[in-house]
Amino acid sequence: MSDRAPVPLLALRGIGKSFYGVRVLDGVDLDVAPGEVHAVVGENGAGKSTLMKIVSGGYVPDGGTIEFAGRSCVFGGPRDAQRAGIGIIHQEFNLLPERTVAENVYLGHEPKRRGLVDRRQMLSRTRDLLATIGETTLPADAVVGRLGVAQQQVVEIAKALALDARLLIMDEPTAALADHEVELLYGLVRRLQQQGIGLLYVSHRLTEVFDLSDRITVLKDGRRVQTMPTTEATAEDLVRQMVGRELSSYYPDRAAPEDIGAVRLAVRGGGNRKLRDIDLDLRAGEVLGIGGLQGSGRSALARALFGVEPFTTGLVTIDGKPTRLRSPRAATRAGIAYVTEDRKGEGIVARQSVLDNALLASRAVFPVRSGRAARTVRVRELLATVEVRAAGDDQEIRFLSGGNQQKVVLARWLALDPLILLFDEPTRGIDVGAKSAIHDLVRQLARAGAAVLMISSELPELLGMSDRMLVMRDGRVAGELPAGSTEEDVVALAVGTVSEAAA
Amino acid sequence: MSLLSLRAARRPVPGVFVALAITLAVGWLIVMIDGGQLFNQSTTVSLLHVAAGLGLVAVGQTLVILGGSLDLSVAYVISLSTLVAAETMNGSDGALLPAIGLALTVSAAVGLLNGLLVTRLRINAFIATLGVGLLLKGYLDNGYDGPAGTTSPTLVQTLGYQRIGPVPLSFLLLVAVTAACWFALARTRFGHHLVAVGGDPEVARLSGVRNDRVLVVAHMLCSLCAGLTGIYLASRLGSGAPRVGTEGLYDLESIAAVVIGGTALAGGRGGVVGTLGGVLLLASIDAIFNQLEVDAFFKQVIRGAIIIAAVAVYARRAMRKAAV
Amino acid sequence: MQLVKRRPLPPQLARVRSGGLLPLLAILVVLLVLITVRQPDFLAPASLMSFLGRSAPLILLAAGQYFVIVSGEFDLSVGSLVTAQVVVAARLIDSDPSRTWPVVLVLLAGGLAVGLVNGLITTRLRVPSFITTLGMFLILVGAVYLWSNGAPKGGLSEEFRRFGRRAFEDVPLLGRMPYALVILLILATLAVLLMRSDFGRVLVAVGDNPRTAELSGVRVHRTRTIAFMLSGLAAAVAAILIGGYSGVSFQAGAGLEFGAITAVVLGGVALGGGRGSIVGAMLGALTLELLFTLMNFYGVSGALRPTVQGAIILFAVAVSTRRSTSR
Amino acid sequence: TDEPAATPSDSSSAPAAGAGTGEQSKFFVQADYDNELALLDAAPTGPADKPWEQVLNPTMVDTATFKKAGPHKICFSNAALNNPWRQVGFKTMQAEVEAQGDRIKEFVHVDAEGKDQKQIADINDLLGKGCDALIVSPNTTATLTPAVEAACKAGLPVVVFDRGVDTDCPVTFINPIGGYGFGHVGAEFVSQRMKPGGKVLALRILPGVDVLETRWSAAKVAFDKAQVDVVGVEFTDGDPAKTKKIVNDYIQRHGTIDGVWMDAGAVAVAAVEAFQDAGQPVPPINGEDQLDFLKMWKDEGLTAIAPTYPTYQWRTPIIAALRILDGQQVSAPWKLPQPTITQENLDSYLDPNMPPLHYAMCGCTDLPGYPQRWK
Ligand SMILES: Nc1ncnc2c1ncn2[C@@H]1O[C@H](COP(=O)(O)OP(=O)(O)OP(=O)(O)O)[C@@H](O)[C@H]1O
Ligand SMILES: Nc1ncnc2c1ncn2[C@@H]1O[C@H](COP(=O)(O)OP(=O)(O)OP(=O)(O)O)[C@@H](O)[C@H]1O
Ligand SMILES: [Mg+2]
Ligand SMILES: [Mg+2]
Repeated sequence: MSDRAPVPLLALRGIGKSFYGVRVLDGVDLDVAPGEVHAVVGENGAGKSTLMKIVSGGYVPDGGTIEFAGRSCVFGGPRDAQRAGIGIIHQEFNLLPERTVAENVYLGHEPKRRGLVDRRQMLSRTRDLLATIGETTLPADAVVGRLGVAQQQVVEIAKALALDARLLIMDEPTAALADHEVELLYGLVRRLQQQGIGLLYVSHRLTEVFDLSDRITVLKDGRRVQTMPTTEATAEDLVRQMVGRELSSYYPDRAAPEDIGAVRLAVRGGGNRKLRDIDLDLRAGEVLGIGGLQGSGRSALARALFGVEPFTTGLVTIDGKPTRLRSPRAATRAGIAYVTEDRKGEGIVARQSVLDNALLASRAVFPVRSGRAARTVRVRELLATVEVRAAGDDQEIRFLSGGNQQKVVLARWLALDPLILLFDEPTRGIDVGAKSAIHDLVRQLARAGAAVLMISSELPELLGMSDRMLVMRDGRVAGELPAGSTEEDVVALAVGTVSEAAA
Repeated sequence: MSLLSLRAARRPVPGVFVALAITLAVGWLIVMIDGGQLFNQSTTVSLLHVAAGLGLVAVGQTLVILGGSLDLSVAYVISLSTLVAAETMNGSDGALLPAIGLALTVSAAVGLLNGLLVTRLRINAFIATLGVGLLLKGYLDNGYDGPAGTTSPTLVQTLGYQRIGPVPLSFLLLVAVTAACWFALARTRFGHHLVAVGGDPEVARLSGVRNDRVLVVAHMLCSLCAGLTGIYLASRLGSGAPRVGTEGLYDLESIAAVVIGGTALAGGRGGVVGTLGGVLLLASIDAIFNQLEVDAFFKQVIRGAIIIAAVAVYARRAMRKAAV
Repeated sequence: MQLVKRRPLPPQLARVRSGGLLPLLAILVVLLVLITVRQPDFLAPASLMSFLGRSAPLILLAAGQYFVIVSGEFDLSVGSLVTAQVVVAARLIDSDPSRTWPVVLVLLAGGLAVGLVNGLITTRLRVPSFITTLGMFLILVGAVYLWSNGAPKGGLSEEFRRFGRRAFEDVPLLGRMPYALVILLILATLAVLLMRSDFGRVLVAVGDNPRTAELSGVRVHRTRTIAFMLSGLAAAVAAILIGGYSGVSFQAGAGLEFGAITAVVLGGVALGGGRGSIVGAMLGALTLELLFTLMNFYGVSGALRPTVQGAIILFAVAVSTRRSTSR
Repeated sequence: TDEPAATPSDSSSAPAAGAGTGEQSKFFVQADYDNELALLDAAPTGPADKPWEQVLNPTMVDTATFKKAGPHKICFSNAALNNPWRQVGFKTMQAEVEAQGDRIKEFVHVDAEGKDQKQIADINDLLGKGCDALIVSPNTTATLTPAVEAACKAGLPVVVFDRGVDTDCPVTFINPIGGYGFGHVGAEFVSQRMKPGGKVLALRILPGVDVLETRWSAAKVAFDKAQVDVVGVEFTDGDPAKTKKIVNDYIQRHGTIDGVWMDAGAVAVAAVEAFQDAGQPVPPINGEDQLDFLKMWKDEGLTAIAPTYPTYQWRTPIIAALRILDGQQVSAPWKLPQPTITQENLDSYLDPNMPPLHYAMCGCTDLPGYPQRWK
């Protein structure tokens, strides 16, 4: 297939979609040529995922036409789109935790031999696919539920590839990936491109967009703002078009040394099944960044501190007092808040309203007999402060985009005025505008005297936000880095090329 | 973390068989102390007959439960099937095959109705099948004052009473049906899709599985199994019996056997082999208590406790496994 | 840079909330109309009051079941609990009026205790509640037969039976006001208030996503256990009313668990938890009772009743589910 | 042996359907009906103070082949123990076994829990246990037939009671006069005592139970003949609450109900209460010999009758089995008398010291452990 095919592979015209009378997509046009990487960017809730789901048959559009490979298509369901040759990597995982990698990868189109599922072929083909992505250590018969987030993301990618699609949609494929896996993905995208496969690529990470794409489409509030060749775009332009305003600088100022107060939370020799010998001091007024590779135990640390899987050894003190954090409730009462990394599974109560979600922790931990109205008013204000975008605060939270859901979760914790905040990937899957709003919020909280621990897989964010960093490896603290360290410093500690002593 | 631990312990012996072995050993001992004999021919035959009746429904029930659904109408389907079979045969061997065919067709039709209600009208399976059960109950109550029809003598002599050594033909039928279902789950697309739908319907849908079709088929298979139970019961009873399904508590007992066998009630995990174990366990407990002449009500208390305990053990194990 | 600006959310839109109950209300009205066409004096205060009074047990059971269902669980043990309670009451009271109140307290405590056990087994031992309560169902039925040797003994005192059988006489406008109805109104109000309280909202959240709830500081186990206890308590009150209404028998609670669950589903509450209102659940129970009465008035043949009932339930549930899952 | 369901299509010979009573049940067998009604007036042979040893119209059969030296092992396959009637009966049977203690070395009881399938397995199981005689109380007539036949083939003396089986093979079949008699007595009483052409409500427990079906079919004949208006035939599942709701709604719908007939006494008290609660006089009604109903009858001065299906029949199979093992002749079938409790003899059956769900016709006062065993 030639590089510039006369007919686009995919042509969307005037796509519209409403949910419960709320217009989410409005007259969107979009073309993808074979062998083209077409990036779609936009704020949280701009409608990117919705558009992708329409193309892949997950939703039926209210209006507009889809033309694929020169023929106009009506997709009744994902199966139709798959048949036509469209694959998708969803923003949220679509895997069965109880089944093996191979069973997941070939779900819906298992290889058959004489009418029966050919197990052996399924395994060997899965192995080949994983090898194509560069993932050679992952057994094809591993049970998906036991894999880490990153490995699951790899499975998700393999699953999309297994379709032999002519158009592949990637909705934030790197959100859960560490840098070296992102590299692998880059290679993969390029290879697919060479094979003449069209790619729709959604990401909030502008670097990736610039590195990979041929053209960029910006969505805002369900409308297409612009489509331009990547070579003609600049980051500033994109951000302005997405957000509708300028963002001056990416990260707020760090804390001045005098702003940093006493040790608020201290751990000595903390350990449990996943962690060993954790020593940690978290001071009032600082943002302590936690870096490390996937599976290095960062989340395990936050969960231990929040009492989800508590430390079984060692000592935790809060404001100098020995404290036992045996449950999330105990941690909450001790003034700790935890924004989890798995938003869908652990962050939101999907079918309850925005308001109920924001009030959840207050109600559970500090129920009040009187003053409920005042509490509600306060939480409404907080929701407004974090700029939640919803049809109303009685809208079910599952209808909000990922970023807005995250803001509601934040508001839930802010309502408790916590002294210690644990953020686990707080900006995962969140657009630039909201991201810097959250960065500002985090910094403001620190300035107001809170002690903040922030886990991030995005090195620029980690370096930009932290007053100090701990890098983890294999369930231990591999070393500490001061503000102003470089990405290389972090990676070196994380992969273990420098010893702790040398760091 | 070693890569090995990522692998599923591939099809381990379901815990229910361990429980079964222990139950039989302990039961055998107690019965012997009591002066009886647990494994004499007639007791074994009775045990296997009880297991065959419950097992056929329970295997079908496993399929719908694996798919995240449930069938509370099986008891009525069983009764209906005995009647359809026995009335069509009407005591003659000539109508044997048409009668079996008709009984199975009617059963499958009920399954189709269940499946359509659950998938098309999106009625929760609990309510949908309860409702269909009521529909059938009304039909049976209204149309039948008592047993009707006569099962063909050949069927009575073969499926009903024929055995090879101590093993009744009907138990072999159960083993065959179980094997077929096991095969279907492990080696057909339908099986893979069914487990997927039970595990997470949205994931299945987005992966291109036709959830509705899969669930409808599962419901039809479940009803077919219930219909088969009905035919077997007709062969045992010699006629159609409008209350045999409900009196046998086949609805709740089949579900109990399924979960004792290690299938998750929420769907997506488990299998028919475990169910077979669950059925044998329940039947063995029955047989042991029968030998000891334990009061039926006391037996019921024990049965309740065992169901809870068995599932608690599974939960404990699953928890420990997750913790590794 | 000033990102922290206040932008209040749009005001609440009234659409979402009431939508769930509309189909049910429509069905309720249709049933009422059908009944009054056939039996115009059904709506007269006296007969309406007595109808509501005798419906009180199922409505209370539906409310109790609602707590459990909305928290993501099931309670199949309520019917057998009602039977057990009635039989126990008769044996303990043994027709001695002075034992009435102590026994009432024993029953309430017993209901709570059974709920507690259900809750603990479900939450601590992680047994799916369908199984826990199915097991409890078998245990209770077996135990009560065992304990009473297969035939209820003793008898209920007139004082005990009053709750379910008698009424406040000469109430202005209404005429008679059954005690059962008064008890229902009080408890229903309390239940509605409970669901509006912090506990109620948290309970729904637990049913929706227990992981999130746990990580927000909710004591999920305890909350669910309390739901089971509320269901047990409801069963105890229902047992007192049913025992009062119709006396001792092993059939007292037969099938009530399915009745209660059906009522809750009719009321637009999702099995699996996290969605639906308690008012809906109670109206669902009322609908079910109206349906039975309708069949009495229309003289639907006794044997055909289950068919009519099944068809109407399927229809009603289909209608209400259809409304809430548009895609 | 009588064969209750042997000729299912005999309904054409039944009287024409009357108002409100619907089609005649296919269980209705005219010959049996006539036979039973005749038996109601027949004089029994046997000791007058032991109705459980009496026989109506005896036809003796020879049992010499079963003669065997004692003491014996007697096995009993029971349909269920799931209602007070069966409970009282079974206790009576156990007491009888105790009374015959020197002749019975072992009594094995297996409860089928109301499941045909289990009872078939139970009977098969008992065959391997060296029983000297087998007593069967079948759960369902037609469906237990093959299993009972198999037991006969094994050479055991088989005694069937309560419900029958469709085969002649058991040595004898013991039961009281039966369902037609019961249904007829109640229905005749109700239709005679109420105003002519009045409204009758028929309350039934469950559809599809043969004993209950025959009761209703006989009542239907009586009601059709008396030309009363049967306004409803409702199933109560034996649930008193449901009964009260049904009766209540019928009272409201029809203004008055002039008579109540029921196929079993379990919910008689609830039906009476429904009239009381509605502030209406209790119409003529029939119940059974359960003490709660008898007590209410006396206390409230009801116009009532209680046909019975006596629980003393549970004694007879033991007696019969022992006689058979002695080689004595027994009657086959063994029809027991079926007394009716009326206003006249009410007091002699009403023992206020027994529990409310006890059956007056237990014939157990002379047995070991009375009254404690039945309390
Ligand atoms: N479901 C699981 N079962 C077994 N081990 C797990 C599971 N999830 C994580 N682990 C292991 O626990 C340790 C800590 O994982 P944790 O999730 O805390 O790491 P992380 O650095 O936060 O990575 P991620 O960013 O993927 O969450 C790692 O060894 C990881 O492989
Ligand atoms: N199933 C749904 N029902 C109702 N509203 C929905 C549904 N799915 C999405 N929405 C709404 O549609 C809008 C667009 O959501 P979408 O997920 O497409 O955004 P997005 O651009 O992918 O955002 P993000 O970057 O946060 O993933 C949001 O306002 C969201 O609330
Ligand atoms: Mg998105
Ligand atoms: Mg993590």
